[in-house]
Amino acid sequence: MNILGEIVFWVFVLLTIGSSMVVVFHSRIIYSAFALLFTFFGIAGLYVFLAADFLAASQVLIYVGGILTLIIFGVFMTTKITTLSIPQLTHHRYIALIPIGLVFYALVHMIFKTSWPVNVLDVGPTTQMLGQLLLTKYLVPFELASVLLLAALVGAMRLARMFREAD
Amino acid sequence: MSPLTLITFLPVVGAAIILALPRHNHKLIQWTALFTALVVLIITASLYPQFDMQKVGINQEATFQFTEKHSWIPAFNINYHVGVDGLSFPMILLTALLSFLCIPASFGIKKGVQGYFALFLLLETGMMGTFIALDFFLFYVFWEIMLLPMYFLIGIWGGPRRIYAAIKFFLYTLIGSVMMLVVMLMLYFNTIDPVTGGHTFNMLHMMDQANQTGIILLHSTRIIMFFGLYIGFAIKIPAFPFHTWLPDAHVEAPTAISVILAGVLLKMGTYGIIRILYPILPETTVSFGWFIALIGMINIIYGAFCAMAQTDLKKLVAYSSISHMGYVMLGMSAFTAAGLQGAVFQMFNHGTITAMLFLLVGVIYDRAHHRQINGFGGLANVMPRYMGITLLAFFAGMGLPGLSGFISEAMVFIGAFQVWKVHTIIAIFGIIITAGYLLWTLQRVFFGETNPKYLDIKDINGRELFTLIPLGIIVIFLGIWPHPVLDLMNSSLSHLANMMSSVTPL
Amino acid sequence: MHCLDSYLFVSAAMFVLGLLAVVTRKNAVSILMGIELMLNAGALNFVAFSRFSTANLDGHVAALFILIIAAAEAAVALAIFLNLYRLKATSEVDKANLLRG
Amino acid sequence: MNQSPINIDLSPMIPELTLVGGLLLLLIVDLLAKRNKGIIAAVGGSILLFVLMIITISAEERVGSYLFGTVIQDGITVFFRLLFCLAGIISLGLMSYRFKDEGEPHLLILSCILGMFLLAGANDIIMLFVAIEMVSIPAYVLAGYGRKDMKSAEASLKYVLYGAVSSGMMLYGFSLLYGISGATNLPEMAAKLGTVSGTSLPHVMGLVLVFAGIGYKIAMVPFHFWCPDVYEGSPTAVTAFFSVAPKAAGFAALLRLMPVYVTLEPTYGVTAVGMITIGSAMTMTLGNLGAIWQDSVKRLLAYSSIAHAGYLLMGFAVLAAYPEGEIHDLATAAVMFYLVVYVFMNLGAFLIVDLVERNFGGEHIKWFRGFGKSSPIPALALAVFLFSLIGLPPLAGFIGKFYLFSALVKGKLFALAIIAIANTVVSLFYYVRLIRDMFLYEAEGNIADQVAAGAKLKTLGGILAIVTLIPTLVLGIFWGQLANWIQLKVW
Amino acid sequence: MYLRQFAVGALENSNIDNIMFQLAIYILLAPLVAFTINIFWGKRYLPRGGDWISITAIWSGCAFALYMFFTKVLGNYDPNYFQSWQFDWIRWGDYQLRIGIALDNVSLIMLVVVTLVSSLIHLYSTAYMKGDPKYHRFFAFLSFFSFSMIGLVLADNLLIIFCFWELVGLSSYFLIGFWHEKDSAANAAKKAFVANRIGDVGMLIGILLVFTAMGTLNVTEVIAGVAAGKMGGMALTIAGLCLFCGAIGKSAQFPLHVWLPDAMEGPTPVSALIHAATMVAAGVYLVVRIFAILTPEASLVIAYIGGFTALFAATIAVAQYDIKRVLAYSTLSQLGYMVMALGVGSYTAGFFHLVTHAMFKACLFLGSGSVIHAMHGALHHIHSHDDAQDMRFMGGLKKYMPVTFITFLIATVSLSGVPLTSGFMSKDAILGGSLAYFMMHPQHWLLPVFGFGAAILTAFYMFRLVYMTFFGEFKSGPEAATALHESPRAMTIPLIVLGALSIFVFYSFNPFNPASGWFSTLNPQPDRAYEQLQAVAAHDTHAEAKSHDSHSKHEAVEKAEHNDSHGTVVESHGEEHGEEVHATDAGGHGGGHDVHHTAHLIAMVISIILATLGILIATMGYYWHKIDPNVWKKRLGPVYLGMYHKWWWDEIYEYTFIGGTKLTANILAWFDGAVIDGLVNFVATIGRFVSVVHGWFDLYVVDGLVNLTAWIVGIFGRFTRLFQGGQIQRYVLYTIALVAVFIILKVL
Repeated sequence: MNILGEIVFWVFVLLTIGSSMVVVFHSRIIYSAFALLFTFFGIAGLYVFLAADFLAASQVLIYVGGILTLIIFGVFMTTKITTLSIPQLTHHRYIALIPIGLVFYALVHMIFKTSWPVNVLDVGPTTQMLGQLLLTKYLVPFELASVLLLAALVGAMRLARMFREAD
Repeated sequence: MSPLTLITFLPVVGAAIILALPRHNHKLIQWTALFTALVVLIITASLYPQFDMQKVGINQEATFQFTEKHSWIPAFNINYHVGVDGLSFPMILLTALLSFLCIPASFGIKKGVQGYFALFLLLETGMMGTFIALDFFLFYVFWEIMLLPMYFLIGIWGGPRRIYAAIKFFLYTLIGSVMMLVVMLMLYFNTIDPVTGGHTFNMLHMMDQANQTGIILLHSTRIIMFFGLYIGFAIKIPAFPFHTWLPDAHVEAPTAISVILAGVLLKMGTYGIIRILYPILPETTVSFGWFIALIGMINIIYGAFCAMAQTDLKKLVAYSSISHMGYVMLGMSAFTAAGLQGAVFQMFNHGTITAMLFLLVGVIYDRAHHRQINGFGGLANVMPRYMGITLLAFFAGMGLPGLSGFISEAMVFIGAFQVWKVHTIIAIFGIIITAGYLLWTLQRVFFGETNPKYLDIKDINGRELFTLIPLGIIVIFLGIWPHPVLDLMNSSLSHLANMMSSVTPL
Repeated sequence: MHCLDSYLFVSAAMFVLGLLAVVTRKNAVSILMGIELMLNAGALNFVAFSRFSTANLDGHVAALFILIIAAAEAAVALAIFLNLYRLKATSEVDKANLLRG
Repeated sequence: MNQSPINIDLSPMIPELTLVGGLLLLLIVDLLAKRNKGIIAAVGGSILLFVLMIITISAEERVGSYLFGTVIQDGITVFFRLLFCLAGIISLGLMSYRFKDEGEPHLLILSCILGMFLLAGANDIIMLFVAIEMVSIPAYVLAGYGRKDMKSAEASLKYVLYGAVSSGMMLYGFSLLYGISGATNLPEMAAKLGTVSGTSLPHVMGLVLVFAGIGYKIAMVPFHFWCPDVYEGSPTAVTAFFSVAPKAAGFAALLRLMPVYVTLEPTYGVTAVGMITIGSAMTMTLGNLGAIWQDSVKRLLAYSSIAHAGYLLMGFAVLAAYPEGEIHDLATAAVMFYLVVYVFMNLGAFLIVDLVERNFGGEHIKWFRGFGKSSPIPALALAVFLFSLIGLPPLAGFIGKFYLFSALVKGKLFALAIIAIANTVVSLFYYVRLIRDMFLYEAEGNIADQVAAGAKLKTLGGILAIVTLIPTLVLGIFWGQLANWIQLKVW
Repeated sequence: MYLRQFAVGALENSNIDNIMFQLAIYILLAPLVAFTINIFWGKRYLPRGGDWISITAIWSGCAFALYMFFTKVLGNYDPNYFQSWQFDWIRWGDYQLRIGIALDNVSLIMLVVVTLVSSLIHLYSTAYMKGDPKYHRFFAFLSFFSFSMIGLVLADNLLIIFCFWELVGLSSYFLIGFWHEKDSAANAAKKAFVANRIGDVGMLIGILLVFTAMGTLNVTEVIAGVAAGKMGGMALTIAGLCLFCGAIGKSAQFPLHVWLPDAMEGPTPVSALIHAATMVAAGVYLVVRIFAILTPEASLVIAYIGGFTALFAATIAVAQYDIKRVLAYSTLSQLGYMVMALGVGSYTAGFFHLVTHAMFKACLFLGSGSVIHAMHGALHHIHSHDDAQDMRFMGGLKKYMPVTFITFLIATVSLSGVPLTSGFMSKDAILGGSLAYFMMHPQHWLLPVFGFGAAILTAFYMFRLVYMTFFGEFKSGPEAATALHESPRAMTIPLIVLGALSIFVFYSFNPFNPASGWFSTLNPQPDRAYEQLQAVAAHDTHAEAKSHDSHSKHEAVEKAEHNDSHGTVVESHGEEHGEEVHATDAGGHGGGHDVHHTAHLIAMVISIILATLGILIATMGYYWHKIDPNVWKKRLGPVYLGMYHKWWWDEIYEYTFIGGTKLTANILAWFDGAVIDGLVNFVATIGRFVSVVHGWFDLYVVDGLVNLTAWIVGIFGRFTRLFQGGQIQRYVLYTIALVAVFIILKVL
């Protein structure tokens, strides 16, 4: 890889981690939500570096276009909107740092101590292959996912209707 | 169908009929229960002439009598396998008799009559089944079946602290049975059925060392199994220090239930030890004979002392049961024919004697509505017949010659003394304490000036006499002529004694 | 040279940050964001392994399913939050502590 | 790329496809129906599940793995599918009391069952993951179905948050396993991991994290925290369903995962046996201890279900210790047998609790005082179920425990057996307390009149009670047939 | 049908055809039948409360006993007469415990004594107990006692002896507590039974020892077994002493003597029958039975206990005022004599004294009963609540009750050991025996001192009693005296018969040599089994040591010398063979016969002197009033107090054994409740303390889970719930923390 690519890669890494940290630590929920946007973008970028073109596109489409929108709607619907600076409180932040820090330590230890198997995938367009996999090997989960979405839809609707009836 | 199956399941049928009867027709329910128990008693008694006293039983499948064997759960090689030998036959006689006598003794119960008698008959099934089962699994199932009716009978129809007592009873006995369960499984998985080659729950196969394999042949495992089974049974006996449920349960239980509890249920513990522990783990048992003797000795002395300090008449009788069960343990710890036979005979005798004692306590409680020993006094002149029977029961409990308790105690001492001299000598001192507390009680209840409160108290009535007199006759008769019961068990227990004496201790 | 380790590190960091959000944030939606981070961490792992270690596309498929499921989960979760907000007039999770003991 | 014609055999998926079809049909019927939507859905769902049972049995002999190894069909699959159908039918019966006019909850239960069906046959981590989510997501919604009920809303909130975190952890674990094995197919993965000598860090951590996901599903300590809260908050009928079906599905998944788990070598001192043994011991202990002071009977039963998960895990400990052979099969059969028994006795218990709640308006233990006197038949039934849960002969629960203990003793896991015994004793305290309150106590104070009015099992309730009671009683005495049948499934 | 099977099986080997056994069984069972009839139907359905049934039973029994006695004992004059009939009673394994009836001279004589005294007392009771509300019950119990006592006499087996032993104890319990409305009577009954039980424990242990060693309990077989060497040395000594423990209890020897004086709470006929003539003699009878197996060491202990009791009880008798208590202590003392006699080896003398004592002591008690009967009437007449048994209210009764007085006096003279009485002969034999023992073993000088000391005291207190009762002025006032009268004939006839039987002529025609009478001829000293065994062992070296020439007669001096030399021979030999010293020492059976004759003469002289002296002192003090007893009381000070308070034994026992037992019982009961039950209450106490603060403990734990387990479990249960605080994020945190800890600890 060339130097530029390297720099861009690290930028994406920093973007991902940094925006994640904003998501977690920022005291205004809207900021968190928008920081999540950058995280998703960062990950999409990393997918590109991993030669996962289809996934990168899906990531942007679904996460940024769907889930994040949902989340931002969620933020607005579950808070009284006065300004954009909706504060969000945190609790047992320091006590939580201990076990979570331990988990992080364990993961990092694992990542760098393990000699991972090396079996590099050829770089190339993945969309067709993915399509094939989804319609053969993963046909059942694929179909199931649609039922799942349907069920989630029915359930969410139901809950939302309850919300309406309650008025 | 074996008559044993009949006597075991007939009470369940009776219970079902009772549940189908109209709820408020108490008379009908009572008489149905009585009739059921009577039929069971008659069938059991009719087995007596057919019982072949020469047949050995214990570990020889062919010489069990009235056997019946069906495959029950083939997957685990579990059979419905029942039969009696000289060890269990006296016990089923006792069970049938006491169950029958307890029903008229329960006619005074006014609350939930239907449930009471149904549960009572269910209890009878459990007791019968436990004594006749030859398959360990079947034994265990019946053993547990006894638990539930007992819990409710104490918990619903008991005295003021009945709930506490019921739960205590339940917890203790269940802990014991769970211990038994594990040992049972260990045995199961390490016993080979000589015919089919699979694992087996057949007790008689477990008794043959040739069928045992694997870890249960290790001494350490056998010791663990010994104590597992021992604790399981000791809680039921109840042996020191697992005995504290007994006084509570007795004090709270209604009269008839106390009778069954002391008369039959306590015997299950010692019966289980002799039936299961002895033949299956003979050498381990022989090695721990001193331990059983020691516990027996402690039971005798400790129970007697505790009885002496009681002010509640029923508690006193309860502790005296603990003391008397000590004789059984002492007797069987010697592994001699005299000791074993004395122990089993003592089981039978204690069943009848203690039944009388509890019935008598019930009689006085029904009249005075309390059981404080010091709250009576001078009843001799107002209740002479009651006193007469009480004297009989008390002296039987004291082991007075001419009454059945003496013969069994003497046999226990003779048997045990040959092996455990010190234990026996200390235990013999228990008879002084026994005499002490029983006479002291007699004095406080019956002698002295009549307590003015009880000047017009009624003497014992016909229904109560009906329950007591048969027991009294048995106590006297067996005291003079013990053969009818002793001969039943002679060949079986001699065989067991020979078995036990032929093994080499660890 | 970026390699497997760096991706894994990013994913680990996201996973842990997600956990932190779940544990420390009071607002339900913030917690949901944390969960999304965790799920993305898993997906990133799958894709990275697919690229460097396993040489098959099953990891990509997994990531795709994670996407779908995350969406479904988010939808249901938000409906639930709304329900709670309706009843309790708050979206703070720690206010929901009726059930305990 | 390989462009050869793709030949997909969907025949093993017939039950699932039927279920999906039925589900859609019911959805449409639900949209069209005006009244009694719930009853229609429940009846329809029950018929559907009944048909599924027939289909499942008839497709029994089609053993093998299908669809590129993502789906497996064997005796165990068949067994679990039948079990889910059974639990589903009983639960739908219970649900129809509460949700007379709503069709969705019934449909959500059916979609849960769809997930379980796939879970029972899942042989691939992706399949497994999707199936688990398929079970979970409708469940989140179901938990929140208490109308205007704060507790219900809270339950669903807790359920969804805890569930999402758990699945996140499981996912991360799966990714690690995928990374080191390169396979998503479980047998393939197990084979790959088995060939590597020693155990690498990601292997251990992956499996530990996967345990989080499965453990959450079966409410195993320390992933059980959601369980009491969710069970208490959810509508009782839903709780009844939760306490058996998803749990059984979790065990089915764990059964499938066992080959992967046994590849753990004690390089890091962690083995499958150790992990499951500790988990089992902790689960039953904490479950039983937690149940002791509960005044909410639903909560009590929730803890009791945690404890029962612990008992079931004992079987898995034996499975882990003996990856194959006679003892393995015995343990599998024991777990399956226990699950059958558990379904009946637990659903039965919830049936009566639901009855009390519907009649008196609460399931606090105070409503049970004097219940034995005012309504002897339901109380007696509950007592039977509770005694069976304790494991007293001659009830089915005893046989279930007996089976598990046999497996343990045979597998020589005596320490676990002893812990289990101690736990059985502890469990007495709270079960017997409930029985005691029903039969030995009188109703208190101002609610005495209400309790004295009693509660009657109506037609449906009676049928459900008989359906649950008879197996509880009969399986305690004649269980040979079932045991044989299960053993046939295991072979 | 099946019972018959047992019966046939058990009885098939018996020779029941023999008329002797048929009679014996009749004698045994007739009172039992009478008891059964009377206890169930006596009060309601039978005239006179059924007393005639009991009387018929015992009188016919007495007649048969006399018939048997005269045909066998006097008719055939066979010192070795022995017959037995057995059946098996208990079986275990292959062993059969056979019990049955053994008839020999000893049992026949005892049978006569028992039935005769019993018959007379039945008769006496018809008058004495007249009007008592429980009249029928009294006769029922008397019959029951007769049955038990006859059974004891006839039994051939230690176990069956033990059975009847307990049964006589039981009837004694009933009869002492006959007037159980009185607390003192109820207490006395209980005390008697428990004290007997203590002795019985020893006896039971002895039985077990014997059985374990020999596998039989049949007395004959046991003796044969000992002779065959199946048991010996220390074990035999211990077994003998253990069996003797039974006798200590039953015959009220020190230290279990305390029950007998209290037993006087029973009706006087009972005291006469049970606590003077028969039952208390059962202990002696037991020792007679097992005499052959007693080792020298055991015998020595027995002798000391008997001797000590004899003297010790006599000292107490001196200071009592209750007429029956004086007699009770006198009984103790006389029983001590008998036991001492057996201990020193004077078998015949001991048994002889048993028989004679039965007669004159029964007479004394019945006489005192007659007095009390009269006094009771007199005091009742003046509405006095004074004690009718206290001698200080009596006096001068001979005038009012001449028959009673004369018979009483004869019996007193006999008891005091004045020549021409039966008591003189038997007591003299005992004293002779003890003196002989002393002469052979000078280190045991205490034994004759006990004997002679008791003799002088006996004469003293008996005459004190007679003087205080029958002589002087009536001390309850003339008005009461008008109500005094002689007792009815039913009471006086027994007195006359028993009084007559206190004369020497019924036992031996030579009043100074009982050995020439039928009694001694029929009851020769049995060979000591133990000694036989030793003798066989010592046969080679010491042929002369086992000389059994029991009828050799030599000059006194020669005998003494011979004995001396013999003694030295034995001692010198003893240095070589330690055990054999004891063998030949044993009660001087071997060479000691010569000594006996010397001792006999010396003892006779001394005892006559002592008796005279005792009588003289009593006369001085209580008839001539030359000596003021009150002065002597002061002069004796603490000694008198000791005598008066029975040397405080009751108090000592009350505070040690009885108190100790009750204390132990209470401690153990507390222990049971507090420690064993629960290992709990300790924790529970703390828990209750906590509950004061929290209030939940009572709510939950006392609510039904009072148990340590429950408590601990409960605590853990609470602990568990701490983690279920309702905060979902905390749950997640706990989960993560646990997973992290697991990973860090186990994986990294």
